[in-house]
Amino acid sequence: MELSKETLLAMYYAMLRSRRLDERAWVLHRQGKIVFHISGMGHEAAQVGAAFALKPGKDWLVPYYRDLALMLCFGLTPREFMLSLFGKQSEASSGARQMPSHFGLRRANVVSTSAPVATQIPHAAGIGLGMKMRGDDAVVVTGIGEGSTSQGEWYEGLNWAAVHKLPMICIVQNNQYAISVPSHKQMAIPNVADRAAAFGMPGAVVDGNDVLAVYRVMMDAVTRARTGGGPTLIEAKTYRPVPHSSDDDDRSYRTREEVAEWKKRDPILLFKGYLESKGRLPPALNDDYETRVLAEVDDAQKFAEAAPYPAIESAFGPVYAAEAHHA
Amino acid sequence: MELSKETLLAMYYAMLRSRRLDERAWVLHRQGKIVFHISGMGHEAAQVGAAFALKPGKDWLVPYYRDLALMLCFGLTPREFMLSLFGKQSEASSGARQMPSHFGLRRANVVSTSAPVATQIPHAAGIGLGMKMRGDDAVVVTGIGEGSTSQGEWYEGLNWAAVHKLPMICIVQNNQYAISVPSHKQMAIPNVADRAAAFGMPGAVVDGNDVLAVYRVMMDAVTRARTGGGPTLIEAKTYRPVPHSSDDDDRSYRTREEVAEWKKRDPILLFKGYLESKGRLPPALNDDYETRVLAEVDDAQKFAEAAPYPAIESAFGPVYAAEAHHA
Amino acid sequence: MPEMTLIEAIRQGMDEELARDDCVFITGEDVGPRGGVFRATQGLFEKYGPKRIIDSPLAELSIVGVGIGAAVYGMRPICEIQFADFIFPAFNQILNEAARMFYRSGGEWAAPMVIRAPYGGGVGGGLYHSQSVEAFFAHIPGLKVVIPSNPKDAKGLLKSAVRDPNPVLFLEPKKGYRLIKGFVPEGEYTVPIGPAHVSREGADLTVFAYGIMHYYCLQAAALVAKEGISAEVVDLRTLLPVDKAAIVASVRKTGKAMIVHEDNLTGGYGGEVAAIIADEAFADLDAPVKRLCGPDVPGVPFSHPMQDWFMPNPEKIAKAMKELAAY
Amino acid sequence: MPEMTLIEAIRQGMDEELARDDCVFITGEDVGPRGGVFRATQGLFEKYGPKRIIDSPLAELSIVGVGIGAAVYGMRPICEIQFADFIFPAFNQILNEAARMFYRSGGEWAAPMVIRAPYGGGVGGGLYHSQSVEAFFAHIPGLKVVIPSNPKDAKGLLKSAVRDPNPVLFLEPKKGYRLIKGFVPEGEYTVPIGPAHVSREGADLTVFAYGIMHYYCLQAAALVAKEGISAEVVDLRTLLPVDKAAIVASVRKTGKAMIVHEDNLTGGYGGEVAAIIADEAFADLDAPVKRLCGPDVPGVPFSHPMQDWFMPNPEKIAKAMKELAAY
Ligand SMILES: Cc1ncc(C[n+]2csc(CCOP(=O)(O)OP(=O)(O)O)c2C)c(N)n1
Ligand SMILES: Cc1ncc(C[n+]2csc(CCOP(=O)(O)OP(=O)(O)O)c2C)c(N)n1
Ligand SMILES: [Mg+2]
Ligand SMILES: [Mg+2]
Repeated sequence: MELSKETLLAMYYAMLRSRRLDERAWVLHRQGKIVFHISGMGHEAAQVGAAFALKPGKDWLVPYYRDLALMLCFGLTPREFMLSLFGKQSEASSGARQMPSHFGLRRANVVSTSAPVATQIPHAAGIGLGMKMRGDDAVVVTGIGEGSTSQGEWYEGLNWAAVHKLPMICIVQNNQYAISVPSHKQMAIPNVADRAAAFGMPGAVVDGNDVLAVYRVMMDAVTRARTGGGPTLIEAKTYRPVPHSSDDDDRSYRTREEVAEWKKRDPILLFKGYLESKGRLPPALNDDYETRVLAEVDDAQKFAEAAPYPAIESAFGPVYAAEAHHA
Repeated sequence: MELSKETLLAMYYAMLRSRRLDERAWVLHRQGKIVFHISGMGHEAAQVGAAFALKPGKDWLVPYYRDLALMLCFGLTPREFMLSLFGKQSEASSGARQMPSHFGLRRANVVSTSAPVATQIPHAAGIGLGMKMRGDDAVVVTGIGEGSTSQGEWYEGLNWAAVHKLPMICIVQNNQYAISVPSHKQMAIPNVADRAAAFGMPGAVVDGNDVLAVYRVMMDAVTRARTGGGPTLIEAKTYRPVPHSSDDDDRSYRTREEVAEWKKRDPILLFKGYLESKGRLPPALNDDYETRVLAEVDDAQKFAEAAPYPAIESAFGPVYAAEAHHA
Repeated sequence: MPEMTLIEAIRQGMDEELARDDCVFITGEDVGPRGGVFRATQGLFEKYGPKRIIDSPLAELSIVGVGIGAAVYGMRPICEIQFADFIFPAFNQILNEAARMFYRSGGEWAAPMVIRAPYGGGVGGGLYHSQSVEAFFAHIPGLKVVIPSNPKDAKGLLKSAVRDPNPVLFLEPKKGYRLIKGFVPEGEYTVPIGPAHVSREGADLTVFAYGIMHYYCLQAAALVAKEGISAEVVDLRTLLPVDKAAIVASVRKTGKAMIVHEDNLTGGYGGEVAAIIADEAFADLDAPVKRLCGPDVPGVPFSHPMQDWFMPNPEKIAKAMKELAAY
Repeated sequence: MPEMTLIEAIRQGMDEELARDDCVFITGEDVGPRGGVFRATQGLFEKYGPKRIIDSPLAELSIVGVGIGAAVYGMRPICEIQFADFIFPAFNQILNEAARMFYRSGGEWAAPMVIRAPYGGGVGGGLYHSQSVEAFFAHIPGLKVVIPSNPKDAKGLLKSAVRDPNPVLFLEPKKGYRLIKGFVPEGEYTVPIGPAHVSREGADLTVFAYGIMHYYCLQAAALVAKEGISAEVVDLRTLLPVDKAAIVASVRKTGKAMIVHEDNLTGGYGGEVAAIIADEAFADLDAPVKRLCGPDVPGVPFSHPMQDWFMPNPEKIAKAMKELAAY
């Protein structure tokens, strides 16, 4: 389980790429160029650590709206993400019918997601059930926030996974808040992962700002899932350094000091420090990465800005799939 | 916590009364006199043990359909129960609008219940919230089957109780089946009470066929609830010696041997044996009880048979409560 | 052509689809060894085994939600909801997830699945075992809603539903399960989802209905025929998408229209049919558009005199037909 | 009479009811320190404290279910659903529990509570932050459904809703929150639940609407007035119970009717209004009954050209008015 230098740097690059793209979205919103952004900032380690334990193309993903870094690892391109921010034609997840970050990517086994939180959890269980029926040794992973684990949907979905020992992994990204609501108003326990016992599946708490720690916990879970050992509940403890979305103002519910404190533990900062300390990331390489990422992000923005809006007709439908769709 | 002889005998009588009334309902169904019965048989110890730890008139109950013995302890009369079996006028829980065993009794703080399982759990939490807001040192108790704990409603209701430390007790009557579905198809854990950890509340498994054991566990929970210690999840392990309801045939899903084995552990038999062994229940007293119960049940049946059906007009409504209703 | 009951035809339809396509599986409460509480799946567990006939946990939202996941993965689930009254925990999954999957993903994903549920009153089921739920679902673009009125259609429509690449809600008039008998073609056939069916030609007025009310309407039409009234009866069969052309064509011919359903009047499906007529067949209308529906009370009462008051029946329908004909 | 926005009027209504009756409390997601994501509860947490302004777990079914329990206990909850799109997890509780509590208990129990939810499109919210949900609820006897179109009504109707002994669904046109301004009487007043309101008298045709569509209809009526068309505008305000008399009276007068809503056409509330007219005002009808509604696609698309296509607006309404007037 020693990771190669290449892999470590690929992880770092994946985190950086997600971050810079995300930051650009905030800028675009401030500039009034886009109407909405919901961010994955701060969650990059949790997501990239998870992604690197998976086999995109084989494994399935049922993401949630913060999973930008995970999506990029699964093959979403920055151009595609930008199209969704601008609501432009041919947007990959929905044809610009959905708001940004309502992810989905058929070619990568990423199922279309909606806004009502936790609805995706039973879907993940159903995919796992299908895998088991077909003897497919793939794994299905689903992401969710800690607040959304208060929903009955989450409970029921995990219960199915446990009863049928499905190859499913639920990654709870516990960033301590559900919009303004702190987690102690959601639950009377310190760790969501403690709920694993209620289902009869293993649960693990991991530092969600430590990409390697997440990777290790995920590898255990993936191995278990792929070899018939059933589901795992992983809780990655992290923090959202920005407001809930571009519509939010977080000053009413948390102090600036708290935010500043957590920013010191920024997952990219931490991983950069680690790589530097191991001599794996000389300043020149980092600059190189930043340049590459910037070019990607600039290109994506330009592409999306230049892209046309969808034709009105594309709103008409089809509403129903045609007979041959899933033949 | 030593129970007086009177109390012990009152418990026994409560169990016997529920049982004989219940048995009569089965007879009436076989005779074609009533269209439906769902039974509390086998659950009498769990319910009577719980009831004796409560203060009817002060405490609140949100029951489920098997809670006949609990209802009788809360003041439902055999006549009232019989009216519901026959769907006769002035039936106490619903005016004969609901099927039998959809309990409710305003005068006794027993909230009206419906058929969709687990919907009552958030209601119980809401009642507990009201008690806390008002500074009422009452307790709210709710009953449910183990299968129904698979519902998100159950999870969400208990979560509220835990987060707000509500004076609520949930008694799961685990009779091992949800109609035909054995509990290992509901959950991948042996005890529902183990789920208490997911909420951050105490959980207790108790032999549901041992009325005194249930009473003791309940007393702890009631004391905790009444003194601000918050909710408790109690799981009473028991068995349903009869089919799910008069519409069911249990031969397709369990062996006659299994049923016979459990009947040896019938809660009334067990408690009778205990009382006899302690010299508390001489045969004459038992005969006396049987005679009294029989008279009550006969009277109730006669009363209900003679009662008129509701006037058609009583179906019309009112559909909406009038302004003054809850003034 | 063997004669069989409605439920036998449904069972046969499922059996044939299970045999035809091993992606098809069934899940729901008690569908396994018990064969369903109405026996719709009787014998299928023995024939297809526990991997394809799956007793679910007692949790409707996840029965549907897991079904959706399996469907997007490539399976063809048939999800049984034990009573239509209990479908509402799954309402969010049906409306926000299954029905919107195709459109929201720009046609990339779809959720081909059948949700079967017995519905309707007149069975002594009271408020919670008698509900008609079609109107809630006939307002969900992306979903198809089908209600058969006879064994031939039931089997043929069910087979179409299983093969349909969209989610189909298949509502079964449970009072008709054993009451309604009819001849079913031997060998493979399907009945298309979409077209309504003129089941009795007439000249004086048209009555639109579905399910068991259609069965009653035919009886009522026979009753009024003796008095010289020629009623056309249209079996809507598919409620969504609605067969506007068939509705309009019949009213163009007869000039008078009446809709019958047992569901509550206000906001019921009859409103949509009446609205279509009042718009598109206005010039041909010779009389007010009439609706004979369940009254606006919150459910079918249990006690039989009240139940009889609630339910439309051939006599009530015939009376309304006569009044309309006399306009 | 101070001028204020729709949302200010709603906030003021809640504030006054909280001050008037200490049984009134508010719960929902982010209603506390954050003051609600739309700021409807801004300042109330500071004023009434955490016991009466309760941040709920992220779980709508229990927000409503707990509200029901509190209501039967004697409290007067106001439950906020953050977006109407997210009300469906609570559908079972609203339909099967709150709305049926009074009737099913033979009038013994009731669930007096208000469920507030912002609804509607035109706000760049895509499929899941734009939904109109009224039709699903206007088919539930026992529930009241209210939609205000202006600040005065909003405050007065909300106060009536809080005092109503029944469950009231209070749907707020969120696009109008800050757009719609108006004068609100000083001091205590209420607006009764039930009666529709003729907001503009006219002679040539009647247009029925509610919420922001009513606001648009008034604008459209002003537009067509310039072309000599006299449109009567009726603000339905209470959708359930429906004010049949007002609907019929207006159509008797004008002879032509049109219903406008942004909710999908098929199965929408307009069908009920049209059906009432086609039955009870048939003899006075001079033209087909028209509906101008959201198209039958599974949601309002995000990208703005498609959103504009979806939404009715004053120009589209004026055009339809002219066509109807010319019939
Ligand atoms: C069913 C439902 N209710 C409410 C919302 C509105 N909402 C969107 S995100 C959110 C908070 C989610 O918090 P959490 O699950 O902790 O995830 P995070 O955003 O913190 O990653 C809420 C309340 C929603 N999308 N769905
Ligand atoms: C939401 C819902 N789904 C299905 C049913 C049908 N049903 C009634 S009782 C029951 C089994 C309940 O099992 P359990 O919770 O173990 O209670 P028990 O009857 O064994 O006491 C089922 C499936 C229902 N009443 N409500
Ligand atoms: Mg969070
Ligand atoms: Mg059970």
